[in-house]
Order: sequence, then structure tokens, then C-alpha cells
Amino acid sequence: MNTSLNYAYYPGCSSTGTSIEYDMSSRAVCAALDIKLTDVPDWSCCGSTPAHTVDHSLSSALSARNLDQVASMGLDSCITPCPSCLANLKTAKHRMEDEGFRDKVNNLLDKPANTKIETKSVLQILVEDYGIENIRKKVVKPLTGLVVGAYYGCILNRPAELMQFDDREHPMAMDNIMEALGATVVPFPLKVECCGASFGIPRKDVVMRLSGKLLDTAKSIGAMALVTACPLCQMNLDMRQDQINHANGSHHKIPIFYFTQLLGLALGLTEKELGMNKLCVSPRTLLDFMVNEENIKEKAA
Amino acid sequence: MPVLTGKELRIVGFLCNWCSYGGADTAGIGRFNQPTDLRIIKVPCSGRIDPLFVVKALMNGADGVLVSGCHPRDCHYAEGNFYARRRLEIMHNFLPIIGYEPERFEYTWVSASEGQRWQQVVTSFTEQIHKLGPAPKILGPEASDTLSLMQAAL
Amino acid sequence: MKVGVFVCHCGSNIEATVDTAAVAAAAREFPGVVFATDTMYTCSEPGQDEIVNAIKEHNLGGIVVASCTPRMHEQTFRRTVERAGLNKYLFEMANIREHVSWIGKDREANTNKSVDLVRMATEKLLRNRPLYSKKFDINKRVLVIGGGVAGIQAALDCADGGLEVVMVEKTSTIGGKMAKLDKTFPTVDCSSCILGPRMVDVAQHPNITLYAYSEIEEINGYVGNFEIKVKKKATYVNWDSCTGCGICMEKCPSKKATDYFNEGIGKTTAINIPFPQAIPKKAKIDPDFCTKLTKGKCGVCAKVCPSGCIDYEMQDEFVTEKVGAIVTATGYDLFDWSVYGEYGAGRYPDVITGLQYERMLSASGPTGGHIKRPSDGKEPKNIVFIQCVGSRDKSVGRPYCTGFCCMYTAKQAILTKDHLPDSQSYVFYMDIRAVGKLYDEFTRRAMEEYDTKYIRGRVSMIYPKGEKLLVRGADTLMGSQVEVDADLVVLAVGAEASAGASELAEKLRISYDSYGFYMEGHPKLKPVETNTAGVYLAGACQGPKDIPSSVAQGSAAAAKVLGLFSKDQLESDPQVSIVDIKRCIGCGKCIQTCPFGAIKEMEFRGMVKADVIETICQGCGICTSTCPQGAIQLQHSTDNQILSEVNALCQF
Amino acid sequence: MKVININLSYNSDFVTQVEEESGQKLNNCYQCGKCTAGCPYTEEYDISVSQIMRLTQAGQKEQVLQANSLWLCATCESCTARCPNQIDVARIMDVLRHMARKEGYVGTGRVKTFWDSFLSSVKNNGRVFEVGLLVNYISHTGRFWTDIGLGPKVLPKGKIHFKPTEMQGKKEVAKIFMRFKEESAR
Repeated sequence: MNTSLNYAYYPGCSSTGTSIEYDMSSRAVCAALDIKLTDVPDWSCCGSTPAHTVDHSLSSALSARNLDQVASMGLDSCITPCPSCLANLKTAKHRMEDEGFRDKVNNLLDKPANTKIETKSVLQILVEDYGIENIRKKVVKPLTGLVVGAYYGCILNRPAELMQFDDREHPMAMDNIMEALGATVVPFPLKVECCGASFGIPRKDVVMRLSGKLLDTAKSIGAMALVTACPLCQMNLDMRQDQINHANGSHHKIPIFYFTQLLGLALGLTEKELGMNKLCVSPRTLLDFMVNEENIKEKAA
Repeated sequence: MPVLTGKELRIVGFLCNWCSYGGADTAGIGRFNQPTDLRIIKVPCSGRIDPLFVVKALMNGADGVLVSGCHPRDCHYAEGNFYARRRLEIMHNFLPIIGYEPERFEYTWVSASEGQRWQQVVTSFTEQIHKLGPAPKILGPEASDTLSLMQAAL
Repeated sequence: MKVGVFVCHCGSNIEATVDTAAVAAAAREFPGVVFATDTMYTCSEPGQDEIVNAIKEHNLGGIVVASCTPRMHEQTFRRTVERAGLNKYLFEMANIREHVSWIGKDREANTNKSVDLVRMATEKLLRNRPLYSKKFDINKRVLVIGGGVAGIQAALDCADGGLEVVMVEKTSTIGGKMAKLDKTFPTVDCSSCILGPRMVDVAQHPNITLYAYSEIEEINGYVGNFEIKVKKKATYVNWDSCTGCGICMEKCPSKKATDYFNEGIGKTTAINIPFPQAIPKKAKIDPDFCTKLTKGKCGVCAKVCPSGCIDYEMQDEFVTEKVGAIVTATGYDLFDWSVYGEYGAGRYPDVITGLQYERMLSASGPTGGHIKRPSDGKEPKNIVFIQCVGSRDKSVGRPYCTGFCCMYTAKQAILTKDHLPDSQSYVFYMDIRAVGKLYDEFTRRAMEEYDTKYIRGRVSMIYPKGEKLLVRGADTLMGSQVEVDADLVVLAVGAEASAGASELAEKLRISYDSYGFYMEGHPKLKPVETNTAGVYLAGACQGPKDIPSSVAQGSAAAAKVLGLFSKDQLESDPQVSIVDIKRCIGCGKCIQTCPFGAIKEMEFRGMVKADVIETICQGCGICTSTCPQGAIQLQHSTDNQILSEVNALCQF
Repeated sequence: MKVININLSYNSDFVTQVEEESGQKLNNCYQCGKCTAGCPYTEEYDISVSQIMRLTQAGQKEQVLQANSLWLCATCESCTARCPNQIDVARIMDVLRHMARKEGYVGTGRVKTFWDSFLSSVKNNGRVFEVGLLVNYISHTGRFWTDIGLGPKVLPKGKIHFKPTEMQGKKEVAKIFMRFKEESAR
């Protein structure tokens, strides 16, 4: 890449907690690819699902504050790893193009917000701005032997009119990245099925059923692991995998990576930098297996 | 009978018999409500429309003129709408010179099947003319000068 | 000229929102008008008699009728005034129904507008002149475009009626979609058994010339005298000597060619005859797959052909045919269903279209009539049919109902049970459209006798689950989400206008709707006519149709052609241009712009003048608005007549 | 079963309000059921989403707003993405939820409580403070934390902090909630 890429970065609340490894690996990967990230100063919560279930203006106000923070950096676009934040920030921008709604929202804010900010996902800029072919060139530790399925979740590409990225029924961005990293990608049939989202706490049973189905499917297609791009999906599939097994009488032990973690691995970053140790379902054996496979391949060559 | 004062403005439409006139019929059959200002003159082909018809209509007191023919390449006479477009474009550019806002004239395509589209065209054009209000009237010797000027130009 | 004005109530269609009496009253004040009245139904017999009597009584010189659109009744009233001894062009119509009473309820404004329209018509009428048609000879041959069942029907009816028929078919065999079907609803009789003989008739009929694997390049002329340029695409096989023995097919080494006839189920050879009953039964080479043509190697077919008719050098060829009428029967194509990502967009081999399934059911098809999963060749047990794929779906730009999918799905469900008695069929539907003789009974049989499970709801998703496909839909009657483990999924894919329909329409100068289906002359009264004289429609090119309706339209179109040709000469439309010799300066601008070459130079006292060939002039009037002198005038639409309408409207 | 008098029970204000706030035209729905077919939450719903659409179309306000389904929709957009009539069904569900809230229908209490806890966490800290959120939620539902088993799994991974991350702007955020409260009070 001759032109250096430069973005405002909105981590989102879960980056400070349950999805800390997504944040770590995203930052590490971008650094490794000379993509400069500047944190949105004093960012606050986007409102996530709960806000828009209460009221659209409240939800947009919470997002608008952050968009305004980006504007204050003198930038007109920002990126975030989290699809839920992405959806809220994009929705706020879109809805606030309507004058009536904009006034309603500005009334909730200290000062009228400048919301003319394009938000994209980390995944999107890696695919569209940096380019998969350029990623391919940077691979030093190919994911040899890894058979992986890509799970996108429900809101990364939907609604298509708003998200403007990849295919709404059959996204390929992560599949293509994984393929570029040397992994064997098995088409995951339930790419855009919901995992149970934020119901983990109030209605665990729902997550058990929906995420359970995802794990069963992953197993049935022979995936050793899944990659995700969403903190909620990852949390439900990884942190709750034991609960799911317990609830459904299954015995899954499928590591659930953030795609940035595997990308970082292939770029030669350390497991620590990528927060591999923070995954609940340990990827240890799988990681060792991959190293081993690579050695065999090299000997053969 | 003069136009219903205050209510209506005078809008003249020149419509191709093969497409837009049928489109207006289709709109009628579908009961697609429209403003009442427009009066339609049927011509065999938009290519039959002499730009001077439009100019004279305006000078004689029309507040807007709408011409509607067949979609490009769909002309019943192969190339009539193409000639029409060329001529009317030139005329369109001259309108300001003789003191008419170019928005008082519009050239559009509506096929015989597009009743709904016709409804939209009529409604939006009528609104457009109502925004502009009555057209300036050109009278007396000035009028004949203007006309001969246009004749020369076209 | 003494003018009479008749303002029609059209029952309440006009009267409800237009004060017709007031319109008549206002008309009485117009210059030239000596008689004006309002009538209940002007087009009815008493209504017409009223006109005739008024003409006699007040010895009127011209008539204005304010009623519906001239597209509806102009002909009717022209005949009426003729009956009363007037020239039929001394008549004008004011459209106060479609253009007034039906598009607004403001009675005052409508009445006022109607008065204006009547004034316009009157002013024009005052400048009308009697016009007289010329007779011209016609070429009693007919061109039929498309060799599907509708085209075949039209061609045979015309040919049996003694007309010479030229049939042009795009593919290398006639038969169209029907030839691909196994059985037909609601009788379940064998498609090729009923169509086959008709195809043979076409081939053997002395009056029919068939150009297969050919397309329409160019169309010139007008009703009675069209000139058609036909492009015979290169087949690389000399069809005069090809006997259709099929040895070339047996020996051809390149067996990976797309099998269009079998809808891509299986492959065929680069040189092929689409199917055993093909008409004409001649081989053609698919240049994309023939290694001789692509790489210059092979040449096997040339070696084995007993009649030596392979010609790798063959080029497209053009022939010209003269005809007097054209029947368009270009049919339909299947909607491209790959836009449905939720159905796999073509990624799952065991999700196929209804037409592919027909080929599977057909004994002469690629599977020899055995139902097999394309993926592994296994017999399916649970078969799911999904209706309305690309029909009644705004989100894919196809809001219309295709109309025959419900029926062919029921048929396929029944046939499935016949082929595989242990199988179970499920049909996801929204509404069952079974309007036709014995149609509803047929769908009931599918449920009652053949135990097809009908589920009322759309399908949201199909995805592979092990060897099976999981179909997730809704049963809105149960109000629940339902899943079916399917071995095979058959999509009832809807119909759309056939590829290239709009391009052909432009050559024919007929109109088409926003989906590319051709526009009939009148939705009720002219179902097979178009607005272009001498061009008729048959079958699905006008809108999706099943076989009975297509055949009916084929015959209807043929009847229209036979009617047209029942006279030896046609009357030309006298609404043509004429040249005022005194004014014409012989600049030749009109000659250049005339799209029909209807204007030629002539010599008049040593000066060049323009002259119109009346039988060729189509009356577009482009010349009139081109002429710098106003010397050439389109009769019945002269500058004076149009300006009189303008002035009637615009007078401060 | 209840017999519904179609014209008497039709609440036109309700229908208008839903259409205005969602920007969707309810009559565009022809009840094909594709939304229900694709909805991952149907199994939890007491009224399927297509039936919610139908009841809303028919102006059956109470029956709609009482539905638990409103609180179990996760806005996964399957319905919106696949509707053949291009209706933003998810948005309609959102709007119905807002109405239910205003009219005091709690539906599945736990979900609402969780969302409230989430928001109060945002209100107090400017960002979500996960542990705080849990504590708050548990105290409101008064139910034993079923995720206790996760503790030993997650704690050592340094994913859970017992203090919220500090941010200056948290007062700004709190004010957003205050103003919203005042607004909706009017």
C-alpha cells in the first residue's frame, strides 16, 4: 500500500470488557498493516439495541454525540469493529438527514451535532480500502490445515440499503480473507442467522437454542473453528459454549475466533497481542496443530 | 369560457397519438386523479410539433406547455421523437430571450401503458406552473416582432 | 359549415362529474354551431340515429361528439356520419371521459374543461376538408415470428386458409416451451404427443416456409407491404443435405456443450440436434464448444457425416421476404431466480426450476424420465415445490402474477407421485390461481387423491443440512414457522418478457409495457391487434399465458390476418401529406427527413418540387414541421388546424 | 375463542400512528408469512410476526401491544431483508415496542428490565459497565444470576472489571437521558 490509511476508531463499550480481545487484535492488525487508528476522543455508548427499543430519538442522540466527536477531530468518517455500534451510528446519520427528526434529536443534546459522518466496519475497510490481495502479500504464517467457517451474524450486512456492504444473504468478506490467509474455508450455511443477540442474560434459553444450532451446523460441515466479526456473536458462541453444551446435551469444543485474531496470527503477531488467551474455548490444540501442519508442509517443500 | 379564475392556469399539452395520448387514456381508465388545468391537443407524432406551436401557445396566453411523446427508440414512425426533441431543445433555449421562464415548457416521454407515470407528469408539471404563476403576456407589435424573431431563429 | 355537437352522458360515466347539458348550451354559442344537445349513450343505436337525423334535419356539414377517447369510438362515429352522407373526416371528437370525467371530481372545473375541449374540436372541424382514401395492392403473405405453440397455431391456420406463411424461429427447432414439457394440465396428456404432429404439419405444409435458427434483422414498409430482412445464423451444417441421422452427435468428442433444450440438466455435444422430435431435424454446431472452431483441431463430424454437409467456414446469411402482415409470437422467458440469495442463488444443485423438472420427468429427457437429484443421482423422497418465485414480488421488480405456475406445480406434484409412489410432495403457496375449465378440480385432485401437502405461506430460507436441504417456511393458517427436510426443491419460477422483446418491438414499431410485454390494441376489444396496422400478437409475448390461451390467441391472430387479406386491395389512410406546388421551393428538406422515403423529387415547369407518394406516406407529419415554407401539409393535421386548436384554448 | 367485530374493534388512530412513526404502509402486507418463516424468534413468540402485522393492519391495538413477541424481537432484520413488499417489518416492531412501553405494557418483564438496566448503566457511566449492569439487573429481577457459572471462566481472563472505565463526557450523556425523560413526560 503506497497511500497510508488513516481512520478515527470507535471501540464500543464491550471492547473494554467481554470483547477486549477483538479490540486488541483489531488494533494490532491495523498497526501491522500500517493502518493508523486514532480513538474517538471521550467516546460514549452508541445506545446499542436497548436504546432503539425505547425510542429512536434517544438512540440517535446517544450515537449522534459520538459522530459529533468524530467531526470535532476534523474527520468525516470513522470505523468500528462492532456491528451493533456500526448499525446505530449509520442509522443515526441516515435518520438525521430528516429535518424534523434532527431537531428532535438535537433537543436532547448539549449542542446540535454534526452527524455527516460515514461509519464503516473494520472488516469493510480491510476488504475495500486495504484489499484482500494486499493482505495476501503480507501473510508470513499461513493458517495451514485450518478448516474454518465464517459466521457474520444478522446485522453486519442488513438492512442492505443501510449497510451498503457485501451480500445480505451470502456475505463473503471473511470467507475471502480466511482463504487469503491459507485456511480451508467451508461454506457456512447459516452465515446471517441470529445467534440470540443480547438475550444471553434475560432469556438464556433463546441463546442456547439459536447459538446451539449454529454450533451444530459448524460441526456438521466439519469446521474446526468459526470466525466472527461481532462481540455478541462471539460471546454467545464462545463464553456460553459450555452452557449450550449443558443445555442441549452437546459436546462442542469449537474455538470461536474474531477474524482479526486469525488475521493477526497469519501476519506473524504474537498470541498475546491478539488476546488468544482471552478466549473461553481454548484454541491451544488448534493453534499447535496449525504450526505443526505448516512445518510438515515446509519439510515436504 | 375563461380559465376558472384563481383556480386554474392555462396549460396546453401536445401529445403523440400513439403513446402519451394513450397513456393519458390509461390514466383515465385507471381513475388516476389529476389537476384540471391541462388541455390536450392530439398530434399524430411528436415529430409533427412545430416549435412555433409552443411559442404561439405561450404568446396567446398559455402559462405552460407540455409536450409528451414516445420513449426514445420506441417511436411509431421510427425517428419522429428524435426530430421533435432536437427542434424543441433549440426552441427551449430561446424562451428566456423572449421573456419566458424555461420551466414553462417541458418535454417528456410517456408510453401508452404508463398511466401512473402520466398522472405524476401532469401533477408535477401543473404544480411547477402554479409556482411560476401566470405567464407574461406579449401584446401588439412586440408580439409580431417576437414571432418573426423566433421564426427566423427556428 | 353548419356544425352539430353531441355531448354524451355515457350513462353516469361522464354526467356524474360533468354538466353535459351546460356543455351543450355553451357549445350553441360557438361560431358555426347550429345544433347542440346532450345524449345518454351517443354510441348506442338510438344515439347514432339521433346524429343521422340531426344531419338531415339541420343539414349539418360536420359533427363534434364529446364523449370517450377517439381510440374507443372514432371509427364508430365516422361510419355514422358516412351513413348520413357526410365525408367521414368531417367529424371530430372531444375526449371528455378519459381526459376529464374520470380523472377528477370537481364538477365545475370538469364542465369548464369540457367546454374548452368542445370548442377546440369545433374550431378544428371548421377547417376540416373531405378526404378520400386510395386503394392499393397488398401482398397476401404473412410472417410469423416465433415457433412456439402460439406461432405454430397461427401459422397453420393461415396456411390452411390458403395464405403463404413465412415462419422465423430463433432456436434451431420449433416447439418453444411446450416442446420441453412432459405432460400438460389439467388433462395430463403428453405434451409432445399433441404438439409433435402440429410441428410436423408446419414442416410439411406446402404454404409454410420455415427459417429456424434465424432472427429478424430489419423490418420496413407498412400494412400490406412489409419487407423483412431475416438473418439465418450460421449452423456450420448444410441443412439442404443434412438428413438428421445423428451420427455426428454420436461421434462428437466435445460433450461439454450447454444443453439449452434440457435447461442445463446434463450436457450435450458441440454438434447437436436438440431433441429427437426436433423440427427441422437438422444438426447445428455450437461454436463456443466446437474444438474445430475454437482451436482449429478435431473435424470428426466432417469425417463421419455421410452426406458431407459440415461446413466450418459457414457465415451468417441474409434473406429478404415480402409479406403483408406480421404475427408476433415470441413467447416468454423464465425470470432469473438467482437474485434470491435466501434460496441459494443457484449454489445448491438440488434446487431446480420447474422447467428443469419437466425435462427430468420427460421420457426423452436427460434422465430418461427418472427423477434424480442432480447432486448425487439419488431418488428424492421429500420434494418441496415453492410457488411465486419471481412472481407477485415487488422486491425483485416482478409484482405481477404469472398465472400458470399454480397449475403446472399441481401437475408436477401429481406426476411426481406417479413416478415415485413413495414420495411426498409439499407445495408452499400464497393463493391458488386455478381459474379455467377443470383447473380448480385439478388442483383439488393433487391434494385429495395424490395427498400433496399444500402449505399456505412463503419460504424464507433454504440451506443444506447434511445430504438434505432444510426448507424453512411459514404456514400462515397455523400461524407458525414450519420446516421441511427436502431431498429436492423445485421452484415455480415466473415468466418475464423474452430476451430481446423490446428490440424486436422497436423494429415492429409496436409498444410494450414496462416489463417488456407487448401492448395490445385495446385491453378488451383488440386483444391480438397492436396499434400498428398489420401487426398482430399471439401468446405470451403479450403477457404470461398458458397453452389453451396461447393457442386461442394464435387462431385469433390468424383470423385477423385472413380477414385483412379477404380484400384484394386495402384503402390507404388519406391523412397524408400533400405539397402546395406554388409554395414549394424544392429545398428537399422534407425528402431528407421522411422516415419512409415517401417523398420524391419531381419536375414542374422546369423547377424541382417535392411530391408525396400517397400509399407510402404514413402520416407522421415530420415533413410538415420541417418545411420552411409550410408548403407541405399533413392533411387533417395541418398547421392551420392545430393552430386553430391552440387559439381556441389560448385567447387571453 | 374471542369473536372480533371487525369494524367496531378497528382502531384507526392506532393504525395511523404506526404508519406515521414507522413510515411504512400496512396495507402493503399481503400476509405471505415470509417474515414469520425467517424469524429466528418465532419459537419464543406468543404471536408470530406475520400475525402481528395482520392484527396491526386490522387495528387490534390491545392484542398487539400485549404481545410478548414485541419484547423478544432482537431486530435481526431477517423480516425486513426478505419482505417481498419491501416493508421494514423490524422498524414496525420497534415502533410497536415504543407504544407498548408508553402505554405501560411490560410484556416479557425480564427483557425490558435488562434493557432498562443496560440504559441506566449508560446513563450513569456514559458507557456500559458490564458488571454494574448485571448487579442492577439481578437486583431488579431479584432472580439468582443463572450465569454465575461463567464467573470462574471469565474472571481470570481479565475481561471483567469491577470499576467502570472513566470518561469526562458522562454528564453530557446523563443529560441526554434527562432531557429525553422530560420530553416524553410532555
